Amino acid sequence: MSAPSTTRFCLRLLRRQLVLAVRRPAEMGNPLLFFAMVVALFPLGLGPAPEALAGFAPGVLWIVALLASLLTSDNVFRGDFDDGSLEQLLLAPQPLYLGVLAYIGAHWLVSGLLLSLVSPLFALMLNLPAAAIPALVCSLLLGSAVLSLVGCIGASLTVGLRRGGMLISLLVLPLYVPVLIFGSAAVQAAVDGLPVAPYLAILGAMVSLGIALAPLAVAAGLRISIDA
Amino acid sequence: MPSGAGAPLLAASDLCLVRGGRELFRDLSFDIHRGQLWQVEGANGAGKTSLMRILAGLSRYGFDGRVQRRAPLLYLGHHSAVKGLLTPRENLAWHVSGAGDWSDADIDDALARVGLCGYEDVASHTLSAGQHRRVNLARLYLCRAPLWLLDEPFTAIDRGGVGELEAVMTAHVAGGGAVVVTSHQALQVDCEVRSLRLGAGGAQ
Amino acid sequence: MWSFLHKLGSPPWLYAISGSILRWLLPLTLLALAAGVVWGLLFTPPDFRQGNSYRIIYIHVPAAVVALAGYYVMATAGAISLIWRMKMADVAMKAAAPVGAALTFAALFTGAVWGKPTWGTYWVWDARITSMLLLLFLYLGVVVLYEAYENKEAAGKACAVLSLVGTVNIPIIYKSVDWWYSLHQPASIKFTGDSTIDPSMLYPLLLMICAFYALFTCCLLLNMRAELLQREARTGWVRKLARGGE
Amino acid sequence: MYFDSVEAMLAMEGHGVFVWSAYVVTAVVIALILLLPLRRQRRLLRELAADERRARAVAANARGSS
Repeated sequence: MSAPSTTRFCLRLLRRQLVLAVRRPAEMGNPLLFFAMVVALFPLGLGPAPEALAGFAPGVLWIVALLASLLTSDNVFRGDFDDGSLEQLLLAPQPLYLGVLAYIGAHWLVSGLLLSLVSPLFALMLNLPAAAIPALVCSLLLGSAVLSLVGCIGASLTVGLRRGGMLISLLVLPLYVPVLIFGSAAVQAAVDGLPVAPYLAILGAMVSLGIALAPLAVAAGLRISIDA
Repeated sequence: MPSGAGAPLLAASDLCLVRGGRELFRDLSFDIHRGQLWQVEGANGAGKTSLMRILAGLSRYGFDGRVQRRAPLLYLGHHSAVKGLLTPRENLAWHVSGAGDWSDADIDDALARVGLCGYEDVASHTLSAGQHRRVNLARLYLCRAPLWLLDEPFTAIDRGGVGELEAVMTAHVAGGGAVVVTSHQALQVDCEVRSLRLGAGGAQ
Repeated sequence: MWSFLHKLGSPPWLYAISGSILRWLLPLTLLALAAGVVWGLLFTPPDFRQGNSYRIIYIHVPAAVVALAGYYVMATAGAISLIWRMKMADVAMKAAAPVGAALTFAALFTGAVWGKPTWGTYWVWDARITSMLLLLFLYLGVVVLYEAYENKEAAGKACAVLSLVGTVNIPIIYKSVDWWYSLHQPASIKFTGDSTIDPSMLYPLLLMICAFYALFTCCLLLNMRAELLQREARTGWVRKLARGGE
Repeated sequence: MYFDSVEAMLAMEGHGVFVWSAYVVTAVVIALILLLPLRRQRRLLRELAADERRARAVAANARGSS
């Protein structure tokens, strides 16, 4: 009956978050729907010429994925803040660092992973060459993990504020820039027939750095938000 | 266990809190030992909840003084921490406080004791506010933390529930635990109740 | 040393000492700024390639240098306030954000105006300009977050966390933007090749950089004083100050 | 001095508009970041002084009536 080991506790949290997400399937589908709709806006705004669309596709797909991830990260802690679960999480004897990592992991699984998996569909709609699609999926898989890590920092700092939605984008978007640059560059490199691995390696380095540091910032942010 | 034996579970020294230019309490020092039941009293806005959050360690700045916590604690705040989308059983099994690793039988037993027998597997959002509260109180039967910090535990609880809750608190204190409770009503317990009155220029 | 640190944590002492520092630093700063401007505008020869438009360098470069340094001042203060829970560091961090944002804006504006006669366009997505723009966004994020919190103590802590996150990110952002620019840079224009600068142009530039650092310090202290008054409004020393006038 | 006349100084061989606008905007920015905190400080002090006076008047009234 002693406190569960840290690993068990984190897996338990991860499972809890995933069950919560699965029980609200509509909310899980929202980012995908957002992705689809915004991608559909680009041909309407830029014109339907296939070559032009293909030229913009790497950047467009990455920017839309980034926005979709950003919009969902606002909700990572909000529900738990409102019903008092977050207080209990902060009082848990296990290190908050790992608990937070479980939340971020769950967010990545329901937003980043799903977005990466459906992105080939939208890539084809935007005439992205088929050869670049594996690079798109891989870069999104890695990059969206960074987006989740950084987005959760913003979420932890704004969770106590009523008007979080707009604020979180102002805080987080400048921090997304490196991911956007290297993510879209990876896809562009694949389009041009250049090697993609270096970009993916850099994205991987960002993920490692993010996993090492972001949970610290999130934990500090949550303690501050709970105390405000 | 005799009250006051050994090192205190929690030692607060020189706590002082100012909110919005008003001093809620100052130079508040007390030790909470095993076998003690403390009731924090005071009018609305006297700083009861703030004090509880300071004791629990949720408030980390904005006050002066020191709090030393030497034992695991259980904190029940105003919010029930019950997720509407999870069943009561899941709520307890995956509780974010990470306090225990309980079997299904333990959880069913605890839920039965707070009067939620038969509600183990319905979605919590179909339950009433009082039942949410009871799900949260089921943690008292599961948790082995020696120190309980209960902030207004009687809210939304019917009269029978209040009696049971008082019985649990008495049993916990008799078993060598300690309880700090904020409440406006007098406690009907057969053990000594230490009172901590906030307001009117400090604790008495 | 400890007693000095202890004093640094005391609002009335800080208020008094910043007042006496400002009494000589502020006039000196304004004098240095005026001298630097006159020197740079009127007494230096024009650049042989850019003509007179290069004179913008005397405000553009100092503003950019100090704006970037200001972020690190802010982040350092934030770290101190988080680690040692020093309230005055909190105040300093809050005071640095708007000043840094204003200087970043000045650097961006002068850069854009300088760009028109030199490159024929107000805005180019050059690596340095883009990085400055992102720096401005980072500063504004801190300002906006601070204003969003009602509890100013929590606001200070939250901004400290944000500015530390920004500090880790700034080198990454700079490197990635640099790299991004080299990827997209058209071969025909190149601004990054630094030519050696003539001493007659260098000395006024150095003077202006020093003056901007002093200006940053002055603004920081002024902001801190105002913030101190607001936060400590109910304490005895502020009341005494208010009674006595100043 | 490098320039021969005030006109030459203002014109700066065609670059005057850019140079002077950059300097003017920077001057405005500097003035703002110096004056805004000063104004805030002065206003705070004035409000606090008014608070003090009001409190003293209330205290005097209370003493007078009792």
